[in-house]
Amino acid sequence: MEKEMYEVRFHGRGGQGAVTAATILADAAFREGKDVQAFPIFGVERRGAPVAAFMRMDTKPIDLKTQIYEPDSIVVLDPTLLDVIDVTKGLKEGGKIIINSSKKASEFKFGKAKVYTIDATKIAVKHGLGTKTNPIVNTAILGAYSKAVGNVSIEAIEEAIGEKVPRKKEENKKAAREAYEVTRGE
Amino acid sequence: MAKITIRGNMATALGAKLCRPDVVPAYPITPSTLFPEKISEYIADGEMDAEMIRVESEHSAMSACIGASACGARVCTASASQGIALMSEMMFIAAGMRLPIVMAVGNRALSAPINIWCDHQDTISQRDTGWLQFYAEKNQEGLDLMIIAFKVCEDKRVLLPATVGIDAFVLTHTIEAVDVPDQKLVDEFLPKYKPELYLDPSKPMTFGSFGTPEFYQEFKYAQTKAIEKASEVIDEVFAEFKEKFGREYKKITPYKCEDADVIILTMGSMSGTARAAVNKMREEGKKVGCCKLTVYRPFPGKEIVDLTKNARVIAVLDRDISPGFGGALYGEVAAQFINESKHPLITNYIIGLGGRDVLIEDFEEIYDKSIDAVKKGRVEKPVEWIHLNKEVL
Amino acid sequence: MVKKVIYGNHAVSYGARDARAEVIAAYPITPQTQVVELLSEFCASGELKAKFIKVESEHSAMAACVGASAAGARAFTATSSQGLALMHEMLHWASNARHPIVMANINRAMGPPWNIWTDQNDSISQRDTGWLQFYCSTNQEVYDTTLMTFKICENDKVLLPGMLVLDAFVLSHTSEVVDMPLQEEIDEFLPPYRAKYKLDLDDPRAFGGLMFPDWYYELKYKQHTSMEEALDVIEKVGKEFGDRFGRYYGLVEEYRIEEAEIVLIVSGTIAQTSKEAVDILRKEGMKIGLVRMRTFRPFPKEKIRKIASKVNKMIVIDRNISFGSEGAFFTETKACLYNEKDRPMIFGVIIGLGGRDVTVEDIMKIAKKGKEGKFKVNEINWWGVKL
Amino acid sequence: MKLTIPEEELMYEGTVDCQGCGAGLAMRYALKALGKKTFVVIPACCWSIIAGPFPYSALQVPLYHTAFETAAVVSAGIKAALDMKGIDATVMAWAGDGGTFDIGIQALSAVAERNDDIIYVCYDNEAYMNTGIQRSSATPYKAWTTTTPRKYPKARPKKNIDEILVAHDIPYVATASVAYPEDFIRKMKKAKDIKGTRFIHVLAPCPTGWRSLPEHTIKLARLAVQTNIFPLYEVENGKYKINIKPKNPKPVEEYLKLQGRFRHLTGEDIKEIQEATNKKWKKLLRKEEFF
Repeated sequence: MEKEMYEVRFHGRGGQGAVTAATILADAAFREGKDVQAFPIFGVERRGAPVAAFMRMDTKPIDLKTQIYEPDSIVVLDPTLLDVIDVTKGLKEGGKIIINSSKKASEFKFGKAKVYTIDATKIAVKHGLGTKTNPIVNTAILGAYSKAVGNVSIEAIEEAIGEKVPRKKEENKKAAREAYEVTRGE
Repeated sequence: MAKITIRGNMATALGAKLCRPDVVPAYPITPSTLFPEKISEYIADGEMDAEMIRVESEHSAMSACIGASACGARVCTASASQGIALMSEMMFIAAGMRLPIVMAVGNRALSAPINIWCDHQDTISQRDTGWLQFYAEKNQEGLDLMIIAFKVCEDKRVLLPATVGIDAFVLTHTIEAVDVPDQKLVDEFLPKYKPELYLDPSKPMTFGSFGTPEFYQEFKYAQTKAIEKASEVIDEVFAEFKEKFGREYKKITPYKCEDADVIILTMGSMSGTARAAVNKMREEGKKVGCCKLTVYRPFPGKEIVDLTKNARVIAVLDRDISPGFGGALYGEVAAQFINESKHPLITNYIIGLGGRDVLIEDFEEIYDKSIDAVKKGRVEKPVEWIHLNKEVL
Repeated sequence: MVKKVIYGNHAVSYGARDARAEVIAAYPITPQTQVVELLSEFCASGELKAKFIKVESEHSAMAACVGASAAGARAFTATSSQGLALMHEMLHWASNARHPIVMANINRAMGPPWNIWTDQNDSISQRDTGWLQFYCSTNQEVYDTTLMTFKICENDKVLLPGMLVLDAFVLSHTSEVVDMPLQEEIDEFLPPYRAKYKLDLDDPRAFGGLMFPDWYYELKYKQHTSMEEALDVIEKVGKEFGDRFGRYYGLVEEYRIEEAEIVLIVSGTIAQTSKEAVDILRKEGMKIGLVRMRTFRPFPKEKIRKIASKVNKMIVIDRNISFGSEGAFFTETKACLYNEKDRPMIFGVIIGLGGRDVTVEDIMKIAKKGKEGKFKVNEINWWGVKL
Repeated sequence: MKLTIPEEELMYEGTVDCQGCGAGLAMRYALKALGKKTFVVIPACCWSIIAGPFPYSALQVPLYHTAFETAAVVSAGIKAALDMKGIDATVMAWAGDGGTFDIGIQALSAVAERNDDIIYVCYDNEAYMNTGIQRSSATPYKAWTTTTPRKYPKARPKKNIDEILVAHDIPYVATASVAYPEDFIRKMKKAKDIKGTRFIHVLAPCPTGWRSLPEHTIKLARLAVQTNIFPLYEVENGKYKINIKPKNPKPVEEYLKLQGRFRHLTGEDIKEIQEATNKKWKKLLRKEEFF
């Protein structure tokens, strides 16, 4: 069976907007005609604690209601998580990892996974998203996702931001676009 | 009609809003909290004209629903788990008073210990209270069933309350694409609630007074007849809904059951995964199908028999347990079949309690066990537990 | 040994006294009120050394019992109808948390309309909460069952709460002779409760904290299997009780089922009425017997299967109804027989809701109609509805 | 510098409370005061999470988690059992404002009326924070929550729970603040030595729900006292004593402006809140004078 379903896992800390990122990505994919699901890790969220969120999309209607165990790609909103948890757990062979980091992609090594980095914190601060100590990086990193994975267009992500982000819609769109432009793989 | 991506809680809140309720008493509880939040927002934004009562407990939430409904208002609320359990007493009263209240439920496990994740124990434990019970597989169904529930409940032949269950987190907190019906169409489908009997100073009446043994049984007889009648009304409303909105609902929806040796019976969100599992197993040549139960009360026993009687095994999945007996659904399915001419084997699997994920491989295991029963010609263990973690036992 | 003529309610109070309940928390409700009144007197007079918490609601009654039991005390309460329904949340709690609390429930119809007379809808509606349920049919049995329930529930293999159930007025307010053993004999039968797990300063633990899906499923499994193990414990305790005190109790009571072709399944005081009907019908030559369901949770599946394998017809008489389904005993009797090869035809009858009297004549008519196979199959057969 | 609070810690480090959580701090102080011979009962509230999921416990004393509305009466049940067993220990119910002001008030009132021998501590963060910031009857006038949107913020003042408890004629009622640990600990110790129902109401700022900075938690708790919004006082056998009387009370605006939940307030609103605060404070002064 040709696999058309595509699954993404987001890692962040409570308050950073990982759940919203999954929501925006789902909404963007939906705008491009896909059936979608997005959900948080079914746990109790606390500010600053590691959280995860998930997105599933398919060209066919999605029946599946299980959690996601083997994602096709992984998005890491907070680089400090890399020391705390195994973010690559279950990642499919040849999967992609998008990390919010000022480092070059080549500085990370996760088996056969292809790594992309984006300094989403810098971009978020530049566009006035969140505070310096607590930047909201979720829209910037989605721009990077669009470039790295390529199955959801940056235009759709911009539209979805317009729908799902309550405040600073334009700044968020700009952050996503900027990240999209500068994202590089290893 | 607009298609948007929203969480399950938002879907039931939107569904409620489209029904134009007059009064919404509610109390926050995980995972249903988004419901009162959204209703508050709709009212604040002028999108909804309703009285919201921010009560101090679920017992009071249901009591306020009862008061408002008795005055002829259209009423809804939302709750889950401990909240449902706390309002249990008042659920008997809502049903006995014949009040068409609709409650959205984020189906969640019961304490102790605290567990906020999905199972159906909270509403299943209210199966004897006289409420209609609907279970949604996806967010779209959550929204649609709110509208359908009001229409069924307010029907003069029924006049009973209903729960619309959406699974905790698996639906309540999951974003899915949902078609939101036009308000105009909903208004046509569900006109204003106009009860014949309600508390009215110009026609003073007493509700719920003493019913001595001379009369009481007849009250309960009438209540039983009404919920039995609801079975027919649900079919009518489903048909009308399809005509108006294009989406089809059935009390029980079969999938690839015609030639199936094994039919898996499910409720709630796992029904989707069941279909995915059936597809996978069908490709492997296994003759398996599944049936999704959307209505649990009134119990659609005859429909279940009709759709499943030609299978060799019916595997009944319960996301609940009546300790010391088995799954509630299983008991009622087996009971329904006993005096029928066809006798498939019936097995019971307790699954997914307290948010244990229900996986495709679980359905494969259930299929294997069921086929095993066919080979042996009998069911050795009617109540089985799937994937027990032996290490923690 | 003391013999007294007492109300069914007072049989509960004496039972709780003689079981040496340590903490009692209860709230008055018709028709249970006499239970708490007499217990208050026992506590006040020092006949019973217990803490009696006079709570403000049934919800709090069960919550206080939960606290007391968690701290290792033998806890007791009694209620009825709406009171039981108000406890619902805490009933789940008590069972899931494995507290062997004992409660007497006086079977009273659920409102609305308000009705203080007997039917089983209150207790049947708690069948999914994980409580053992014993249905009594005489005041003697009420007293005896109070003692036995503590012993069963506190058994290490069980550790679950238990409910003994008696009919409103028909037992609760009816005087009958009750034989009460000496306290020393009872103490030997029922030694003090030593909780295996409890809140303990020397071994501080947290109880009931958030449990992730990784464990919760197994917890429910253990709750269910403990309930199943209780079947054996109930029989053993019933036998021990009989050996000591001369009155034997099992999971069910069989009455004249030898060579019976038709069997009535009944519970509560309807059983006493039905026994008379069976006697008369036997005289008339009908091969009829009776099975009284003493235990509803855990459901005595094997017992029922064994009995069913020998008869042609069963009539399940329910003084309760699950709206949108059937009588609870009917559904579950059918379900437990389903996968059996030899099973009788089964009919279900609903009778006596809200205290409507059930007579010997009613039962005889039901038996005859059932024998002729004139009841509807898989549908509710209402008895005595006036339309 | 000399430590002015007990050194002993009965709460483990690494709990999962949010950054700047006032409730976490409150428990730490409370247990320092009560010591090891304490049983803790926690109903549904943030602390049912903070105390740790199975199989963990954040506390070094026996802990029972219970249903939302039952903290008071489960504590009474435990105390009754301990009495029967001859165990002398303190039983402390530890509930949030939702579990105290709203859903738990019936059982709490009953416990107080019977004068059951327990300490009941309400850590008050002024909304249902565990479910994500819904209004409770402890939510202040005009505050935003998710069920009182900015367009229609809370229209009624905070319920005066302390006076409700005082009306029960229980031996001890006190308010406390995490910004005044010595005062809080002193009150907890005093409560420990009293028999009967003791009620302590501690203000516990919640950065998540108040939309404030985590580093402002203590500052806000202190400002609440210094502005007379949350006066520190105790009522022992009906006798009032105000513990802190700010010489020059700060304007309420200083307290309000640090919190996003009051962001929408107009000058008129603030004036109204100031007046209400002054009035309430005067009433309290009179009570101290007369009772």
